[in-house]
Amino acid sequence: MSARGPFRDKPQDKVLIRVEALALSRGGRVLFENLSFAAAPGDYVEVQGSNGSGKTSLLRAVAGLLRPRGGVIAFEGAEEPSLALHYVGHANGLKREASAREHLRYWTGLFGGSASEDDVAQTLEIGRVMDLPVRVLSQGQARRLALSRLLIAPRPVWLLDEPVAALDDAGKAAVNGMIASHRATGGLVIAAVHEALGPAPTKTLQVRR
Amino acid sequence: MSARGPFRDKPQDKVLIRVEALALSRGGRVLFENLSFAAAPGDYVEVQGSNGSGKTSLLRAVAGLLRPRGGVIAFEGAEEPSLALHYVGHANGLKREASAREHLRYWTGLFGGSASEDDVAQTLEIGRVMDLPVRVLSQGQARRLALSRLLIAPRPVWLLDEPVAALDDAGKAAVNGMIASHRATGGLVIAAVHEALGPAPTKTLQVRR
Amino acid sequence: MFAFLANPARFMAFSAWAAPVLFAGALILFATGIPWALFYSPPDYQMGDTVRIMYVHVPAAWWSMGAYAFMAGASFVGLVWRHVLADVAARAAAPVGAVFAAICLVTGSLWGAPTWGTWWEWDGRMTSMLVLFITYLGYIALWNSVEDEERAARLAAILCLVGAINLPIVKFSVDWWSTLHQPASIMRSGGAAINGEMLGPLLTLGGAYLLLFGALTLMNMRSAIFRRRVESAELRRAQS
Amino acid sequence: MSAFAATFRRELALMWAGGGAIAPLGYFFGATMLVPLAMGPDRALLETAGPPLVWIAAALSVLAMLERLFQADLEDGSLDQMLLSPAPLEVIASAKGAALWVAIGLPIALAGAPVAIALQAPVERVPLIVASLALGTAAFVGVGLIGAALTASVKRAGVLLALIVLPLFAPPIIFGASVASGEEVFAAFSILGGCALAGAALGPIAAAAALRLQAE
Amino acid sequence: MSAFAATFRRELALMWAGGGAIAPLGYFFGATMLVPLAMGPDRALLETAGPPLVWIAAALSVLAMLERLFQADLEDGSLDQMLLSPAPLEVIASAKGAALWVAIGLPIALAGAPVAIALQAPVERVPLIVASLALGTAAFVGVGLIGAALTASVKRAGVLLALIVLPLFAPPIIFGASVASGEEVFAAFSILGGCALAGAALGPIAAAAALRLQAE
Ligand code: HEM
Ligand SMILES: Nc1ncnc2c1ncn2[C@@H]1O[C@H](COP(=O)(O)OP(=O)(O)OP(=O)(O)O)[C@@H](O)[C@H]1O
Ligand SMILES: Nc1ncnc2c1ncn2[C@@H]1O[C@H](COP(=O)(O)OP(=O)(O)OP(=O)(O)O)[C@@H](O)[C@H]1O
Ligand SMILES: [Mg+2]
Ligand SMILES: [Mg+2]
Repeated sequence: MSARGPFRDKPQDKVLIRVEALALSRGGRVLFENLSFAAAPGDYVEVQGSNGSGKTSLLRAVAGLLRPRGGVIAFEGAEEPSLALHYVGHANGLKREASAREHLRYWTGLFGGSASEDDVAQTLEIGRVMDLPVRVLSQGQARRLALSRLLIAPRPVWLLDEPVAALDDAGKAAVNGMIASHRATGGLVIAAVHEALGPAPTKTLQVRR
Repeated sequence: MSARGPFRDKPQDKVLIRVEALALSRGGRVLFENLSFAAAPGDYVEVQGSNGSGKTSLLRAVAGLLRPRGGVIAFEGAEEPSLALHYVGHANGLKREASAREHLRYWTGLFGGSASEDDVAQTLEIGRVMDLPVRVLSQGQARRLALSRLLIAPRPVWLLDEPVAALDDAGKAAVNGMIASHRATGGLVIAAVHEALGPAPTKTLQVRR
Repeated sequence: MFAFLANPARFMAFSAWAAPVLFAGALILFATGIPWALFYSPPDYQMGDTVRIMYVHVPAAWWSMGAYAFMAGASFVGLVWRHVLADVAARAAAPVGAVFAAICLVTGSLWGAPTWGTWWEWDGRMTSMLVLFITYLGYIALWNSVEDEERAARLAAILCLVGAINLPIVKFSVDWWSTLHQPASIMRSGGAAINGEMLGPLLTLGGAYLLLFGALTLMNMRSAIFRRRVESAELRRAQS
Repeated sequence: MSAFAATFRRELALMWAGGGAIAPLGYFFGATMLVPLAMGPDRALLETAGPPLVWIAAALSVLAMLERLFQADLEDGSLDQMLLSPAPLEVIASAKGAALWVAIGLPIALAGAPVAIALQAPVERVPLIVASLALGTAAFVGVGLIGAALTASVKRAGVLLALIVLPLFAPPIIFGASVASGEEVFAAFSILGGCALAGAALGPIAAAAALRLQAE
Repeated sequence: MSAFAATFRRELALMWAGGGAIAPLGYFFGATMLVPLAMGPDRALLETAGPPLVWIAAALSVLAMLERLFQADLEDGSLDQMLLSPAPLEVIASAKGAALWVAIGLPIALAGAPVAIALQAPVERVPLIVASLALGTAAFVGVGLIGAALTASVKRAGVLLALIVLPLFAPPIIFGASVASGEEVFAAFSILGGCALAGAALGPIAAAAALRLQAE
């Protein structure tokens, strides 16, 4: 992967996340209460916990996709809140019938990016399958395509839910490289993982029921 | 997990798999040619390879879901070929609106099993979510549910595609336990993995383009 | 004959001269049939000169059904004996049959305007012919929308066989519903019941359509086989 | 529990998951409701045009359920499991067909009664309409299984499906409508029965043959 | 490329993936073909009942596309991305609506010409029918967006969708049918235009509001 990621085109906002006394519930059942943490530019926060403990729910709450039961989630320093974050969840957000290239092009429009498709494809080594429909991609190829969203448009905060699921060693290295260069430019990464990704986390959150 | 899995009710066939000069292609592109191996009862075969190399395709071909381009795949010793194998692929084969319990009940009918739902749920520690629809399950919970198919009805051959994807440590241990007791009763496991599961493989297949 | 042609190489050699010969035959029959029908056959005592549409309409009707029956046969062979050439033949015949069906519908409709005073009526025969036309479209669309050719061939063959149920309905619709359309007057038990002077050009043109159908189908098959060869050559090149 | 029973039960549960047995009827009632709106309240017109339109609505209601019948199974991996089941795929396909008929054919047949009355059909003809709808929807389901299986792997299958299936819906509709309007009831009924039988017998076989080709 | 253009382009490509612009027409042609099959060849009947039925077929064709419009996005995670886009969700929803109209409304309006003729509409009224169908399908799409967004997270949404949407389809159908049968054409046309405008303006706003509630 190129050391200078395509997201480096504009200098990005420095965003600080502050979570206070967060309580989440799903279907009426409380997942956890009173979770507080803060993350600053350059931080890498790892969220750990057993299956069903609420890692995904936490990330979705931070992304604003899940309404918390209580507490505060604040993005400080984001000039334009709608440009603050990228979220790559368990679901890849891909359409079976569209090609990888069509996805990149769509995201470029949707997120207002200016990165070159081919740079992005090269970083994640999906150049060879760019014109195949997602339906025929292998699991790992599809995951790489979903991750390529991160490079399409610059966003200070990356929320990653098991980013390296289904990736081979080269894929894991590529993701680690992306995280490293993102942090180097003042980006902030929160990732939910079952196995430590590689970079030493600045902070580890244990989600426990 | 219980040492005596629910699949132990009937003594199972001893099946031997012989693959000779197998060639697979997808969309007109040859994935690999001339792959040969044999696996005997008690064996654990690990399939390795980078993303898109053809691990999934290999498992699907062995399962009879993908027609090979050439070569032989033979199950020897299977009295009833339709009772020879279980396949757990990347796709979990779950319906969003049905509950975990409904899935187990359906598979019991579909595969002709006699295992008790609660034993199975206990082995994979999904008892607490048995009556929730799959839609609300966490990623790991859904994967556990898919894996519970293995215990519903006895089958000598298990074909597992990244079985522990999305599982926490307890889940991985449960899967390893299931594999161990399956092998102990003469079962045969072929698993595609990115990271070694735990048990020392009797054989490792490298799928390489 | 089928066994002989089953070998694609032999088929290519055979069709290389058969297609032009059939085509030439069709031209000759058209060249005799059309003037005969237009100038030397009598007008109908009821319909006058509009009866001449018949020489276009009826052969098109016959061979749109004939083409479908051929496709159904080829599909059966393809499904049961897994014969690639049969799949190719079925696919190649479809557009020709579809065009014949369209010709039958359009000329029937043109003919209907002066004789029945309507462009279209939902009588049994017209409806079942329309159904046949739509079945053709569905068949072609299915072929085109499945990428893997082998799979497309089998799926289309299943559809073709299921759709064949419609053929007897088209054929016997006039007997089952006695409505506007003519009952069969030529192909029926008890011999033809049509003026001999009309029968001559009609049969000539029927033969012309048949030869044309054969020629076009063979040509379609040849181009499909060529395309496959090119594709597999490209594949081999890409992989070496 | 047999594979047939298990599949039947699960499919029925999934189809009813939306809102109980009321649900499939919504489409049917909705579609028939449009008729007087579009045609105006002219009683004589409704009287002749109404009953046949019940049939169109029934055909379209079944059609609306077909697109995802097997496509969803293919996408989420359930189809693989069906193919690996020791039960013949024909049995599984017919269980899905049976569930579809119970979930939508049967309610439509029953709903046919009030709808036919609302559309001014003579009361004494209502039981006949109900019975013929039950047979006709069975034929639709049989044919529909084939179409759904053929198009399971096709993108945006809906329209190809309509192209394939609607021509084959034609015979039950024609004869069903002739029952509804009281012409040659006996002959029409026996043909309808034949269509239903043929659909129920051939549908699962052809559908299974097509489905076996869809996994890869 | 703006978010509107990107979404429009992608949606159109996905909707046409099946078989080009011909595809959406199959359903429409199929549905209208059923009409005379069911009603029999009675010319006078078709002449009065036919043109309104074109409208019913158009409404049902749009309806058939709605069920998975947002549901698929919810299931595969695309909806999350739309919610996180800097572009307002209203813009994205209206791009989806525009694509839907181009993919299906426009072809239906054009196909309305031959269909109206087949159903015995007088030839001189055909351009009017085409224009009114173009407006009417725009109204359907606008309303449909709302229904599709409201039911995105509902299992087997299709029928609930029909219940929500079809009553709202009523005004365009009523006035569209009156254009088709040549009554009070001018008044009907302006009301149709109003429906289309209201649908195009309100549909995306209401749909966006509903969609924001669907993620969790
Ligand atoms: C679009 C409307 C029409 C359609 C779809 C249609 C269809 C057909 C078909 C399928 C046949 C072949 C019958 C067979 O060989 O069994 C046929 C034959 C024939 N049609 Fe038509 N037809 C149409 C309109 C008309 C009209 C308007 C006339 C004349 C008034 C007409 C006169 C005939 C005649 C004379 C035959 C030959 C019957 C025979 O000898 O078998 N058709 N038509
Ligand atoms: N509607 C609901 N009713 C009851 N429980 C629910 C509902 N929705 C979600 N849950 C539960 O909430 C938890 C959600 O967990 P979440 O998806 O956040 O877990 P996770 O930590 O990401 O797990 P995994 O490691 O498996 O991905 C699960 O235990 C799930 O069963
Ligand atoms: N129709 C097609 N046309 C071209 N290539 C195809 C087609 N279908 C599949 N492929 C390719 O074949 C390969 C299939 O790989 P498969 O899913 O077996 O990989 P895998 O080893 O399981 O990978 P992963 O680790 O990512 O799961 C991929 O590279 C995919 O892009
Ligand atoms: Mg999770
Ligand atoms: Mg794989």
